Amino acid sequence: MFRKILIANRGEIAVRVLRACKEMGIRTVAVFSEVDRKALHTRYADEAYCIGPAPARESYLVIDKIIDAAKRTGAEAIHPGYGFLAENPLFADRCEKEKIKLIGPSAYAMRTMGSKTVARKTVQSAGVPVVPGTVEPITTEAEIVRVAKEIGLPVMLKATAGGGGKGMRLVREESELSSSLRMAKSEAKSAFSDDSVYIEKYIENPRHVEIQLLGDQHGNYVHLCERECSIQRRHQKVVEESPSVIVTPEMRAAMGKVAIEAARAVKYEGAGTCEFLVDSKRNFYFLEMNTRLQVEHPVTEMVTGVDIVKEQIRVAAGEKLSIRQDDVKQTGHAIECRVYAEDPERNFMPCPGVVTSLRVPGGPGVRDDSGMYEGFEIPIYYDPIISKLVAWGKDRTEAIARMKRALAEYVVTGVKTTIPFHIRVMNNRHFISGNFDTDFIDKVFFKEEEARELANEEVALVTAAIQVFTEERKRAVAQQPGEAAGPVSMWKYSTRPGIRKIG
Amino acid sequence: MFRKILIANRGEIAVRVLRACKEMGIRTVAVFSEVDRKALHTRYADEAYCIGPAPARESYLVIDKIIDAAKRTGAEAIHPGYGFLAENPLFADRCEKEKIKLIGPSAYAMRTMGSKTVARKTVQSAGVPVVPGTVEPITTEAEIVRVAKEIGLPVMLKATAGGGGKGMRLVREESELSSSLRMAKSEAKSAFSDDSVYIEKYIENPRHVEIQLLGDQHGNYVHLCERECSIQRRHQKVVEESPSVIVTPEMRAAMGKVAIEAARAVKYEGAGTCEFLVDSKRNFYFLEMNTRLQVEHPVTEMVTGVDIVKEQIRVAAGEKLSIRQDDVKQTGHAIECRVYAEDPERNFMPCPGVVTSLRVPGGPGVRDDSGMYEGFEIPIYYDPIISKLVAWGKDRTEAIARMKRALAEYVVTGVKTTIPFHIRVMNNRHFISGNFDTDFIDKVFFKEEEARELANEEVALVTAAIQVFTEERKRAVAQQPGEAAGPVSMWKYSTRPGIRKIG
Amino acid sequence: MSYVATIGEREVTISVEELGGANYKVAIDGAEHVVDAHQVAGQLWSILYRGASFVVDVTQLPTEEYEVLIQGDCHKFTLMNEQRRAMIRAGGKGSAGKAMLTSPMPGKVVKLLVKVGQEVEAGQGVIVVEAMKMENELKSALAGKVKEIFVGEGEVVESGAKLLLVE
Amino acid sequence: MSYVATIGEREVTISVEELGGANYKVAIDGAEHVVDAHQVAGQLWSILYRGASFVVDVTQLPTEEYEVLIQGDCHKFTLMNEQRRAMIRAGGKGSAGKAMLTSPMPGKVVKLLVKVGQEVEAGQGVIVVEAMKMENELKSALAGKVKEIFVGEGEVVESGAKLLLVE
Repeated sequence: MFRKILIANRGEIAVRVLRACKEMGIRTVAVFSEVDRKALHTRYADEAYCIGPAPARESYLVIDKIIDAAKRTGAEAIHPGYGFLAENPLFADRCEKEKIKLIGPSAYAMRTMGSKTVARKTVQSAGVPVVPGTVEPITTEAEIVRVAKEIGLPVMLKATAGGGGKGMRLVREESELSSSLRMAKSEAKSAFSDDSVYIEKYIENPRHVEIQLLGDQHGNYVHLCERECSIQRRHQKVVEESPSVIVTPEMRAAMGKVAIEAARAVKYEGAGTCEFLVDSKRNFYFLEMNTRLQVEHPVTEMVTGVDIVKEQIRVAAGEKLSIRQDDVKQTGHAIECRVYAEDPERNFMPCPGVVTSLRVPGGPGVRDDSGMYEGFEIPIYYDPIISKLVAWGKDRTEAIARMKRALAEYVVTGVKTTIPFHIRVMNNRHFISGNFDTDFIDKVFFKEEEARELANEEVALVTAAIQVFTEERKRAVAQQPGEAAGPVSMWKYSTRPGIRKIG
Repeated sequence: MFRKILIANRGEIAVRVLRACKEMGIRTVAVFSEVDRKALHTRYADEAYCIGPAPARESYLVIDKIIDAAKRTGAEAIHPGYGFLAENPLFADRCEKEKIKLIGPSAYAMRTMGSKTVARKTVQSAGVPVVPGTVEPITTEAEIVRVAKEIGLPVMLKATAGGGGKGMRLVREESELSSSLRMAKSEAKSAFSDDSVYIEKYIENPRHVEIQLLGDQHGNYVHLCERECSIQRRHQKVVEESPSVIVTPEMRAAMGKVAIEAARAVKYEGAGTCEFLVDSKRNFYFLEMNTRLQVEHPVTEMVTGVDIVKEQIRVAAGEKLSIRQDDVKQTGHAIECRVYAEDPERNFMPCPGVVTSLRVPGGPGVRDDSGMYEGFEIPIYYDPIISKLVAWGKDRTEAIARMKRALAEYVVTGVKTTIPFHIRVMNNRHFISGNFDTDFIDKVFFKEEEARELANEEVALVTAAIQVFTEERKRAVAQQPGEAAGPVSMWKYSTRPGIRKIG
Repeated sequence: MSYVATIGEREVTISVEELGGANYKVAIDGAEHVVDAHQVAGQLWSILYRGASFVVDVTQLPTEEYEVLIQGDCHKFTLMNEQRRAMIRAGGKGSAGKAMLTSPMPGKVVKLLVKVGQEVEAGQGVIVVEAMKMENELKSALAGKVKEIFVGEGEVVESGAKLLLVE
Repeated sequence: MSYVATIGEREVTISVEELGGANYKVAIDGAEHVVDAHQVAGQLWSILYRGASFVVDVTQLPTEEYEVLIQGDCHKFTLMNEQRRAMIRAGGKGSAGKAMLTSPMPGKVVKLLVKVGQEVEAGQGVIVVEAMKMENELKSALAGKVKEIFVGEGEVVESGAKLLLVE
């Protein structure tokens, strides 16, 4: 087993990997950008090295700097988390050259599956149904217009190197094609240092179901059943669950079998995910394979009891998978809500700032994978995910009830978060009945929720008035000469500090 | 199902019950003493009523006040938690008279099992082996000396109404008998308003194993397997786990069967626990039955997936048990560490005070059942338990590793806690190998751990010196005329507030 | 003391009188109640009001705006005492026919889509601001001419920073 | 600036010099290192020291005592700068042959087991203090005569309160 692992990531996923290493008795190295000196992952690791300025292109995405940190610290392996270099075959090549084990699949598997166009070809030739679209990246405006006419609108533009909704644009009108192409390419460039974009037919009302896979270096594969990720906003997953309400045991077995075949085709090693679109007749189409740990892996961990990160590490060290397919059981139901620093009342505008107070939910069946702390200044440079809240219940009803309870306990002040949004999703009748697709949030939910009145307005007003009243009185007392200033104020961060100006 | 439940308790257990009610959609009523106005349970409930001054005898133990609050709020049921009125048959009688459902067994079952002397007679007549000792309470010094001689030292003095180590004294020397009797009676009086004490032969090197039971009003019973609670300090459980390393499947079945027979003998309803002493030959002896929810119930919840508090509530409402014996499976391993506001470096002296900062562990497999918050002033009046940390792993090794990781993340400042003690237990070779008995902590652990050197002393000194250095510099800057006072201090609670003087 | 809260278009008057022991007599638009209000820490309050218990987080923004969090709902309003409100009423209002576009978040200006002097339509994209790896095309609130641009491409801006004036 | 820490019987000298950018040159008993020390919030520090990362919680007690928490271990010591230490050294020491018993915790005096003037042995129980439902029998540190009792039965005492003097 490795004695020391470097984690080439930040935020909640870096903390997640660090926790697995600690539990395995492996020494850890964090890398951090200049704005992340006080971040949780920096503090949590056994060693921590600064790798440059805030923008990811100057720190977390610079292969040389990561490799240098690994060599300086004697790390034998690197865990890339998700995003950043996680699916970059150049990084995999470089690690191999430097004889540092990258915890993940081979560069070959990354190239095949990472380029979504090649992946489509590969699995298609193995008989897996895929969504109609191009296999070559699109670069010019003329080309996109031509292909869109060919396969018919609506279409989806996707970054070839993409994932996590970055560099993705849905286009319904021909007039939007060129501006959407520009935006998608620009976002793809910024997120993945690669502006290749391809095009796919957009399937109406699909559900997004994916299969979690594990493979070792000895040709063993297991799947850990499915996750449903249809609750998306702007094509980005926001709520995930396992099991899916639409997946039958037969369908689960069939999807699992296909997913393992796809993995076997590239001698896949480590944790990966095959994503499928499922139409209203429960036909499933291969969408893409993610050759990394996913944001939503905790829901699978909670229903199967398998620690996916530890399996990744063991497999990377050459061990055989510790579980066989027969050992895998889905027990109960788990739901994850991604907490973003975004303002749900202002069209999910990113909302960086300082977390002035933080109260985290506890009690039975609740898991919080967080990258924040009280006093944390959420940087503007990175993905706005600040935490993932996961609830387990013996069935979906209990999981939803528990999630509602946990969300109500979860208080973050100083920045806006998606917590209020999630509470509304958990209370939504369509979500509760399991009746939704990937367009549900953007098309149905917001229309229904728009007119909603807030509860307890009277209490809000009264409390604010009392707070102002007590402050005014304190000030009045303090101004009276010869009198004591009153008890020591317990106030902290009583005004919201502004965002530090960056040079 | 009930529409409204009153929780006649405080601290972590009140919060635990409140969470279950929230998840079931039941409205909740908290009762609080004057020092608990800002306590977590007061804030967390839908309604909250003050029931008097801080001492429990003037608030949480006053039946009239609890009943009055229930009637005023229209609560249909009362959950007593553990301690306080939880095993008081007078309270059960009163609830029945007032037609308020007490969530727990009947007054008859409480009387039979609650008086440990009667309980011993009852189960003995059902063929269950019990520990030798008296069946009548002891009151005079002469009597205790006589009985101690009869059954032979060492003996254990126990409060008839007792539980949780309160009113318990081990006596090895005849000379200690009278002072121990006085202490035990006084503690029993203070904790249970009943100073009856009985005497039992003390079994050397026993392990403490207990069976969690559930019964409904329709004569159905299940057991949720065992918990091992041998890690005790001064006869009080501090670490619990499930499963027990010494319990074989046959033994589990036998103990479960006996426990269910004991419950059936008193038509037991709700959640209860049969405690056994297990000697080095794996013979087990009935010790007592606790007719309430136990502190350590979360470890059972984590390995069985059963929400014991919800089952209590459903059963109290007349529903049948939602599980049968065949449904009960122990999956993985769970460990609980009780976090007390005590100083492990000063012989576990209670350490009330203000929690000046609090960072709670997160991530996979960790559950925190807490009654504290940042700024919480731990009252001197009640049990010093402030939180229960529970870790689940796929096996005992993973559970221990995870608990170590979680304990290292758990930071409480302002008061001393037992967290450092638990870290040392988790690292102790005897604990890891499963080789311990109920005397382990007091007899073996402390001797071994005494000489332990603290790690990282250099870092501690350097950090404190830098803190003093920066403060001195800030003060120097502030004293220079005409200069700005520097950045706003982020310090909060920079000195430890003293304990409020009580009249 | 009397306060006026403004929620969207509505105005609500709240009076507060201290009764001692963390109890207050409040009246909302005339309806009186006694509130038991304990400040737990900083902006966190425990409120017993009309038979119910509430946990309330009050955040005061630099202006007299408040964001109040109760059970996951965020209430936004301005609140000030009556004297201060009278003072402000005496002052002027903002100018009409102009639209100042400000940045709704801290971020980086990625692209200016218009130039000074250019005619724009209402809803036309005028500037792209990136924050947290998402690009956001900001649109003009009204039709008119770009009067002034306050930022350049590549510039990092704070939330509320002036970006562009359309007249 | 130079500081002296006292841990039990040992003394350690620590010098601190600021290098800027949250870096400090420190020397412990002469051995020099550069420390990267960021104050995260209040008493919480993130320390990079000799190639390793530490999270450190520093609590200053009302005296010059410090309790420093690192990875679950609590380090206790006094620390002061050299001038202040020289000042204190110039002052006197506590008197010998007397033992002041103070309460190790806040609590309630349940029972006095001795009277003024009574002879006690070292280790003899003299007073019972209850806190959090546990009774704690406090013992005399030395043999001698009870000179004075400062509390009565039923009285609530703070941590560190004088209880009883044995001479």
